[in-house]
Amino acid sequence: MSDHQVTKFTLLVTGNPASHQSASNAYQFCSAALKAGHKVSGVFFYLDGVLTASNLISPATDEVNLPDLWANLAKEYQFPLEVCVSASLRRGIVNQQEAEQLALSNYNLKSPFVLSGLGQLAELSASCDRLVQF
Amino acid sequence: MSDHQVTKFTLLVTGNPASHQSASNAYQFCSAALKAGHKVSGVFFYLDGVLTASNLISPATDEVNLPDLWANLAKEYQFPLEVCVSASLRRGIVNQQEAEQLALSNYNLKSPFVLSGLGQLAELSASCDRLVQF
Amino acid sequence: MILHTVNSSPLSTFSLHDCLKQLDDNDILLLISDGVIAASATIEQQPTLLKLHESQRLFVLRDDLVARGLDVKVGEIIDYPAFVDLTIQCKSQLAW
Amino acid sequence: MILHTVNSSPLSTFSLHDCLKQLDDNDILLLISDGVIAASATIEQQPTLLKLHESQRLFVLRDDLVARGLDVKVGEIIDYPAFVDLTIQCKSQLAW
Amino acid sequence: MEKKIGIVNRRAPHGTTHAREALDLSLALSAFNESLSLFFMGDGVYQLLAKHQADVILQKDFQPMLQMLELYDVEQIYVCQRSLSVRNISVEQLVIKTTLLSTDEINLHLAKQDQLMSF
Amino acid sequence: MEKKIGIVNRRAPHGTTHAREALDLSLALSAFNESLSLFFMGDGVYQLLAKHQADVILQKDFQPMLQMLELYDVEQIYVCQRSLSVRNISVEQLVIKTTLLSTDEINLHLAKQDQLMSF
Repeated sequence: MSDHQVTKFTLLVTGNPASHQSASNAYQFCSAALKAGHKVSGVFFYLDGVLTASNLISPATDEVNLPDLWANLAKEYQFPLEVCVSASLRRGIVNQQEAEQLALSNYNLKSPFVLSGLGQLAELSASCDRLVQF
Repeated sequence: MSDHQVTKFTLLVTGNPASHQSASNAYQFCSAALKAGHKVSGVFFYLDGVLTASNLISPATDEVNLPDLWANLAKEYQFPLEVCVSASLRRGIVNQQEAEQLALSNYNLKSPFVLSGLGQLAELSASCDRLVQF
Repeated sequence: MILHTVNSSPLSTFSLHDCLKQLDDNDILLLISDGVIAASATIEQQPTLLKLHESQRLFVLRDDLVARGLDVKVGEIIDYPAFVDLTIQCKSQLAW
Repeated sequence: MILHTVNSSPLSTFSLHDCLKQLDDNDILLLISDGVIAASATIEQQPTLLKLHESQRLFVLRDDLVARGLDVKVGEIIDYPAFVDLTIQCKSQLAW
Repeated sequence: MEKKIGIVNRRAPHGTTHAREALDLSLALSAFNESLSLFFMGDGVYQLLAKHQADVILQKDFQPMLQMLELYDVEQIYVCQRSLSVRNISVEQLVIKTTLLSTDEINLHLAKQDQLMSF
Repeated sequence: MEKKIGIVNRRAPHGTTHAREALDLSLALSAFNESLSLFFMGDGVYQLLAKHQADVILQKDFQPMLQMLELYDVEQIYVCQRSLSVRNISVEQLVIKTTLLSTDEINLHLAKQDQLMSF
């Protein structure tokens, strides 16, 4: 089952990182793909997956911090973490710009996650060899 | 099936308000109980239910804002909205005090929701006639 | 006497299946949210639901039916105030 | 050729049941997360799983087995790099 | 060549927001991709059953948005015949025009897709 | 008189955090209530199966916390016999001492509780 071609992946992550394992499955898959020499066009967070992008998540010290893991992996391998803006607003994830427009007192989008439209998913889908959903 | 006694309810809410109907079921049940003349000792939010307490949730204009509905109902009928602190920290819900302790740049707990320990659930459980879970 | 509430579809999860195994002789079953599908579709558990209905122990939350455009085959349709009364009438509630 | 991934228990949801109905002759099934329970418990679908295993089309994610302390009755145990290879080998993936 | 994308809708409406957010996604993707196919199977067929009144349960009524699929030229809308009959639903009760398929025919169409997303 | 509280654990561990957060809740409540009963049924029995290694999937290993139940004097821990046998699990494979009950016996004990919480 080895494959010497480099494959470009897009991942679609839809699970709440604090309550569903699918969020860690996605991270472990992504990590394995990159270590095997493949590329990641980007990771798109949708549905409860957008909660991964909160900078206020503070797990206990004996627990894994998935937002940090994603942020570090994305910085190391230089791929974008795209978070659906409409799914985010519904779930209380906002960046500075949205917070100002909505007259909210603060914002909580973690860097390097970025809010983007579903059009961005269309682009990631078009630019990859394989789309894998978790 | 009518009952002229006043019953004291505690509600346990465990569903994400942005993705599971159980959160609205709970609100509608609570509303009906109060209108029928019953009392609510308190509502305890646990698991993904704690996400109800975010002040950054901004649904589209044609969508219901459950955090607002809960806040208004609690103010009108004077009952507490208790949010489990450990479940909250894991999910990115923090108040000012926790934010300072954890050196977070901001906080997002909505008023009048309050962070509290599971001991508070024990108290609500002890002080009510009926516990109903959603 | 326990009030059992089931809020997921009997064709997607085993909640109704597991709940019916645990339903005692006097216990009451209330279908809410996607659980109301059990009162509408033709499912394996229909004979059991029919018996519960005959002994007035099967209820279906009206708003959740209406929201989904569903008609019931079995079960008494009730509103939220009656749901509140059921929780008072029963000793405890178990959410499946 | 589709890679079907199932991540919930066959004793709690109908995902495996529905997936097997939709599994085409060359499709591959990978059990992950709570889905690995299907490879360990005695379930209704075992004959089908056994057939898939015999034609080398049933895989089980090792980490998810180990995490739960489960042994498998059926299926080839693979790691994440092999999971990555499966997604490349198949044309598409369907998450149940 | 443009990728064929299949969106698989298999959850009941309103209990979770999967149905509604999958429709948002489908409508958005249709602006970028003309080879979109929608599949409704299992409890997903309830999403198409007429006369929803989601406002009574404080949920958004997404059925008017289903009408926009035609406007957006999403024409490949497939419904599992067997899922309908298990649920006593006839095709006349559905709110949009769809193509009924057997389980095998659905497999055939799924196999044609380059990418699948499931909700 | 103190209320009898029953905590029903019916979900598989690790796929969701229900198991782990229900245990947090049980341990916390045990400090305030001495009439706590825990029920493990359905896929919930997998929570008690020995040799979990949750760290490999980036989850918290809550099994050491199960040992604390005894320390906290939570002694009414009931396991559904039928749920075990369906899953080929013998009582020797469980990490804590429990009382095996038939479905009917579980009903009897559930009926005694003043309040139930289910995870």
